[in-house]
Amino acid sequence: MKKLLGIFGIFLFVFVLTALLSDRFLESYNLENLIRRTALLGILAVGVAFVIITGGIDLSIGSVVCLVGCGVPWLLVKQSCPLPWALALAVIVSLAVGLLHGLLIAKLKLQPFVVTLCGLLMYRGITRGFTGDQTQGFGTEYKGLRQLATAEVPLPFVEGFGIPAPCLFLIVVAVLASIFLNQTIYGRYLLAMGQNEEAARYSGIRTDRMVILAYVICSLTAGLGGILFALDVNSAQPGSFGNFYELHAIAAAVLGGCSLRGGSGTIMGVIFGAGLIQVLRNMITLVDFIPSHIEYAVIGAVILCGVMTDETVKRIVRRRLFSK
Amino acid sequence: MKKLLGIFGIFLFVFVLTALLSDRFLESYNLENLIRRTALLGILAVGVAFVIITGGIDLSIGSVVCLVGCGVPWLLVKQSCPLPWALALAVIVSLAVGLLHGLLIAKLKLQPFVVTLCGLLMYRGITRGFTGDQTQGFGTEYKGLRQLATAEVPLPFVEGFGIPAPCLFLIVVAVLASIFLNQTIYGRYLLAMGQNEEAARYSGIRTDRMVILAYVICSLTAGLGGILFALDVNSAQPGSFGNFYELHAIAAAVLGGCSLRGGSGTIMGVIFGAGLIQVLRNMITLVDFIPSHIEYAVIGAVILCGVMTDETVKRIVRRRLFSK
Amino acid sequence: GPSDTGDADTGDVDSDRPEIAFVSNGIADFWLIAKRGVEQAGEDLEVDVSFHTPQDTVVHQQQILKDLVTRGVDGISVSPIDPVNQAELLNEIASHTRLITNDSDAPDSNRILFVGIDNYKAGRMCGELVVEALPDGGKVMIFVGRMEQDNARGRRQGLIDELLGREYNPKNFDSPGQVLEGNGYTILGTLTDQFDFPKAKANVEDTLSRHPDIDGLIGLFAYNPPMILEALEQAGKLGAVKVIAFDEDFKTLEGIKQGTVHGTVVQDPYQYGYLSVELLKAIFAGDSSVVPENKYVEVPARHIRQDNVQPFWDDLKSKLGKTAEP
Amino acid sequence: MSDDDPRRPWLEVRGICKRFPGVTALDGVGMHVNRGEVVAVIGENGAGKSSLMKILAGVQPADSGQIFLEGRRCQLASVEQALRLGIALIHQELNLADNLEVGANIFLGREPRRFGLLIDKPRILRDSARYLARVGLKLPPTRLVGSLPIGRKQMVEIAKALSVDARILIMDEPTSSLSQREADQLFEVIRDLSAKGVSIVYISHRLGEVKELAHRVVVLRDGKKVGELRRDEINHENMVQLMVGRQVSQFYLHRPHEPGEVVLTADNLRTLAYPHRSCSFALRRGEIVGMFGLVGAGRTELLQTLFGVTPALGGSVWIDGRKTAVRSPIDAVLAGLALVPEDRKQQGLILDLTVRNNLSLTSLRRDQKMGFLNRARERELARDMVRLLKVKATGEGQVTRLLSGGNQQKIALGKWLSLHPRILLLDEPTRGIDVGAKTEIYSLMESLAEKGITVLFVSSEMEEILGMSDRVLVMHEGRIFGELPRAELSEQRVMRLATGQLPEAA
Ligand SMILES: Nc1ncnc2c1ncn2[C@@H]1O[C@H](COP(=O)(O)OP(=O)(O)OP(=O)(O)O)[C@@H](O)[C@H]1O
Ligand SMILES: Nc1ncnc2c1ncn2[C@@H]1O[C@H](COP(=O)(O)OP(=O)(O)OP(=O)(O)O)[C@@H](O)[C@H]1O
Ligand SMILES: [Mg+2]
Ligand SMILES: [Mg+2]
Repeated sequence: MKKLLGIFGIFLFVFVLTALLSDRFLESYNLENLIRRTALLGILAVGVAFVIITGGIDLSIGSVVCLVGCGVPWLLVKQSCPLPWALALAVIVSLAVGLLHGLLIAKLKLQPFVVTLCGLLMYRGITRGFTGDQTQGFGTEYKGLRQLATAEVPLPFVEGFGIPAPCLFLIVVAVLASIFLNQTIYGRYLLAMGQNEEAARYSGIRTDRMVILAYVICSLTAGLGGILFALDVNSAQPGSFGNFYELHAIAAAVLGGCSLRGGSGTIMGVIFGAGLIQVLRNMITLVDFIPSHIEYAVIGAVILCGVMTDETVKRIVRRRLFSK
Repeated sequence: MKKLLGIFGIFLFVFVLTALLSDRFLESYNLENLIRRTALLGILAVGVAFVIITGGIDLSIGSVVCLVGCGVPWLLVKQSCPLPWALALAVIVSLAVGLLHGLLIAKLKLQPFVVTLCGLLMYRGITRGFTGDQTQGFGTEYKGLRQLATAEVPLPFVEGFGIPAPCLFLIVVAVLASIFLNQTIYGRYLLAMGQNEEAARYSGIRTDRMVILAYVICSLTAGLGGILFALDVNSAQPGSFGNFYELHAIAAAVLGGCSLRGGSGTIMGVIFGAGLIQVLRNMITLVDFIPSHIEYAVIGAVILCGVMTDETVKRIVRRRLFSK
Repeated sequence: GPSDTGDADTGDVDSDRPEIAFVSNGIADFWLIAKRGVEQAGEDLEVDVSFHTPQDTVVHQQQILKDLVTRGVDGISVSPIDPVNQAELLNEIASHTRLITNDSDAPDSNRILFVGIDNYKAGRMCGELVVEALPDGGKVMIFVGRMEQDNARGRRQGLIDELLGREYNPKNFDSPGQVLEGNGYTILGTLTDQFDFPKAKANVEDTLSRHPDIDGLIGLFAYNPPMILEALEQAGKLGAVKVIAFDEDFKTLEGIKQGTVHGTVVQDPYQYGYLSVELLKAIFAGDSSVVPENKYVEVPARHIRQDNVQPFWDDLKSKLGKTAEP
Repeated sequence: MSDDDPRRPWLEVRGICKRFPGVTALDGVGMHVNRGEVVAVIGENGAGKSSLMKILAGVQPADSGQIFLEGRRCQLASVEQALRLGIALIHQELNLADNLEVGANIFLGREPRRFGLLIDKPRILRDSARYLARVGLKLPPTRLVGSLPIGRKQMVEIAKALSVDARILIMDEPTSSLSQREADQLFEVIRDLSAKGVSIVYISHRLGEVKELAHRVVVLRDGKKVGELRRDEINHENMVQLMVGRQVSQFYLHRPHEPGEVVLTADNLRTLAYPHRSCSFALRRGEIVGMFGLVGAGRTELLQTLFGVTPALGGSVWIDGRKTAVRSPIDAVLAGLALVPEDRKQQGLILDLTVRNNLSLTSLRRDQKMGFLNRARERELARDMVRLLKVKATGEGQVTRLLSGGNQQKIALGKWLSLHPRILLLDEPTRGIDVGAKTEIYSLMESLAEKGITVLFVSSEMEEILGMSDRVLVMHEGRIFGELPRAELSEQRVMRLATGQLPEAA
């Protein structure tokens, strides 16, 4: 809980600040957009949190988003593949990708950075290959399917505001992830081996299976994210779709309290991390006096100031506690 | 030395393969190009190797390349700043960036990933800000300066082949880095603290100074690389110049034997790592039957196969040694 | 120095066929149409063609161009990303092989000729569409992938100058951050997305949040109008805000048909590709009569509106063949 | 004892206090060290010994209190400063950089230099060889530290501390993973240093050593100094009395066990450490087997191979008469084995988890409810184990890293006890454990054996081997060099075998 305070504080600060600077920020249309974007990024971030907790890293997320996000419309529209088959294939491919990473990292002891960097290169290259560099989309069909990403579920007593569908996916993913991480023995194993893999192995934990599991989870959520992103924007260009998303997802996870050394992290924190990033991006466009092309400078500076303040506050609190 | 064998083997294999597949590969014009590109990437990679050896990571390299690479022509051409001032400013800015990262990481104990990710965002945003998103270049002036990146130094007995100037920079950087890492006490401190920070601290080493030093070195080489890249292509676009270079540089360093856990790495290996990446990219365009848009798939697959083979061979050798 | 490889044969099996390479300035569907043109010309004119798309900007484009020289191709048509500063590189390439430019010109280099249209001019044509759509003026926002690309800058500047009723002057430049007013129009700004589609859509959504009373949304890169349409549809504002487009994305054309997009300005990338090969083949054969006096082979841009969208689309589909599904 | 001025101690501390959240580690402790004196500091686990030493070596600051060096008040703000003042500390836990050579580690932070910054490598080689010889370690200084077993690392640490040429050398349990012979070598060095005027502060739970070495003994209990013993007062009873506050009688309560059927057989097992040697032995139900050997004899490697941590190069293992392939620890656990490893920091514990989570890590699988944690059971189990082993912690929720060394060892042991294994492999199980707790652990081993559990324990402590074993296996350079039944046990016999001499004809 204490770990959550930091990210929650920064999030709240940025949220309130934006609300003060722009009277449009709290309009339901904007909040819906914000929630949808947070949910999409959050799904990726929750997945990568598992990998980070084991002390690994997954750089291939953006390319998996691209592979699945371009692949599903390609299958449906260009290859006239039936919907269930296309979705099944997407799941199988994501699973296979995660399995490949996991096996290479756990069994062959390759460095996660190298394996997933090769993944980053390969899956994008493959996608560009089979799509022939052509933008993929669902066209005007598959309206029903696209509802998965674009629909808004009305709330019982609130007028004019609906929960964007991706948010429901995030809730499901997050609840499952939380239960898995905190309530099952496997979650405990993940946390343990993230801190000291050797000791975990000595305790009779099948550490390689846990590593594989983490990478599979990460690729599966990346695949899910890929489909939802594609359904949301209805257009995916193989050369650029999902570029840098791994960095955003990892950033969200790390902001949310996952240490890249492994062994720590909470799902709630990760979601706030994703929310923070999206509020910041939203702020740039909404607040007049920030020129939009320095967007990145503002985001970077706010995050940096945030973590600096967080750390400084923690230190002061710690010192107080001791001196008493 | 033994660590070098792996990357050297992969490099040699890819080099010979490309030479067999394309009769143009070994032409001196192509080799010159290849050496220049390797040198440019190599300079970045050697710098980041220092950070990786301390167990850290620097994601801001690409943005520092952008900041300095766009900043120097902007100062010279747009602001009519005298050359020595512009170069001095470039050095000061790189130094300040490294110092900022180092201080935040060593003193405030922030995670390197977070700090340099914010750097990645900020420096690019700042560059887009002061250039007004406009492409920067030296135009047709500064021919003399541009020789630093484009000149070829003729070899005494070889006709029609010259050593590209960036290669000389790389040689200087690499020799200095090698001496620093292997012969000086600071190099040893870096290695020690990368492996076991506590042990280094208990031995009376000021570990925070070493961390700061590593990040300063990394930013300085990134700045140097930025100037050389800009001089070489004579065109730097704030939004995209240097994108993903941090990944390429880190990949080169890791391929060259640096472990992201810290504590190990050789400069020669890192340079071969950079060479491998550039030969692969060169291969794609030179070899007819590889469609250029699947470039990344090929690079990723070759690197992955390379490290897999390397690891497997190592295992077999180890088993042989023992079973005898 | 570089060895003299430019005039050597390619060493391929078919060594009497010229080998011609086409280099784009990035990855986009626009270039796929050009690619079709290149391939068709290769077939029709018996030329070995290859098509290259640089992924990470000028550095990669330079790399590809030099590697093509190494390969010994007989002619290159390139769309330079930064024509001013790349002049020297282009001269180096031109000294080894036959070099023409397409899409955006590099007049200060030794390229033999330029195939395409001036992006500034095309931008002004886009401005004309905006004026048609919003005759009484109004507030508009511009969406584009990257501002630093030559074509983006030209298009945007042409658009702005047309809207504000300025003189024809491609050298103008207005900073992307500032709000421009004049002639009854307010240009609220220019939002970039670095080719990240979800970001492009988010830009539109945030604009709708920030300026609920906006009158026109202008998408300057091929994928921008479809993203505008997506955002409008989700916001339930389709048709309430005017959309003015650039390029010929199928969703844009569909929108024009249905009246949700006022119109678009199309170039003719297919012709860029086809003509590039045709001209380079002629130059390779020593026929210098194809090079016009002003070194400018114009492939005019056109306005597409509801009245002429169907024939244009049919023509495009027939050119693209089976890759042409939506 | 040579003393310039006996009235003025070299180092003196007064009223040192150190508080951590929830514990007062030191509460107004004062002590002094004279020139050339060997002062032993003893106390139960968690008494505050290491905390005090860390303050003296500049690793951590005291909350309050004064430090005097040669009568002058001084601050010890950093390790570097302490080193400059001539105070060196050998930590209780190993602190070496595995990626560097032995020589480089010995001189880490104090490299001899040429031209200001360049390392004088030849000199490091020369000098480190000298220090290695001094501690009796036959190793090339170019060997990578990471490839050494823990006992040898410990000796490298000692060589490193010697190379400081300190005036005050603090040793926090230097012999905890050394066997008698290496320890004797170390005592030789200590006496030599002491004669040259170097002061030694020596911490150990092996009271025999203390008796042999110390000129004076300082006893801590619960962060307070509870007494001092002069040279002539130092004996086992006095020390235990002061430490524990009561008599501890009957140290080894060994009762011979009736060994049952064979439960585990190793047949020509070959390990990575000694690929050309093989081991064969059998363990019976309900017996306690001691395994002795000198540092590097290959005992650890043998246990690790049995437990599936490292692959066997050849040979086979039979459990309950069935040939069993143990490829990873989980296979071993499922076959009823448990291993308490030698290196608790790396292999035994996950230091950043809480005491409770460490204790339950091995039994989560057993207690699961369809994959879900059984928190009630976990809590109950941790409470029992903490009580059983008398762990000194602020609670079961405390982070394990914050426990004292000995208490950590108890956790490393406890996490396996709760699993009720049938064959318990213990590698130096009482490393760093105080006398009181040792007795508890011994009686625990006894009661386990009575319940029919087989215990194989590796120890470098001769007393323990002699006192606890039904049978002793002695290893020498990767082989089981001999076996002694309880009736034939004697220090000389065991030592002969351990040094590779055949036993004298019966
Ligand atoms: N950093 C810390 N944070 C919290 N508590 C600590 C810390 N370091 C030590 N302690 C506590 O201080 C007390 C004294 O610990 P110390 O390590 O000095 O004991 P010790 O006498 O060396 O014991 P042992 O013989 O087991 O090594 C213990 O209760 C321990 O849990
Ligand atoms: N003379 C030697 N020099 C260096 N290494 C040695 C030597 N003899 C044995 N070793 C190494 O010692 C290791 C075996 O030690 P192991 O840890 O199994 O022994 P041990 O009896 O448990 O000793 P320790 O008490 O140090 O743990 C092997 O890695 C072996 O290579
Ligand atoms: Mg201690
Ligand atoms: Mg051992």
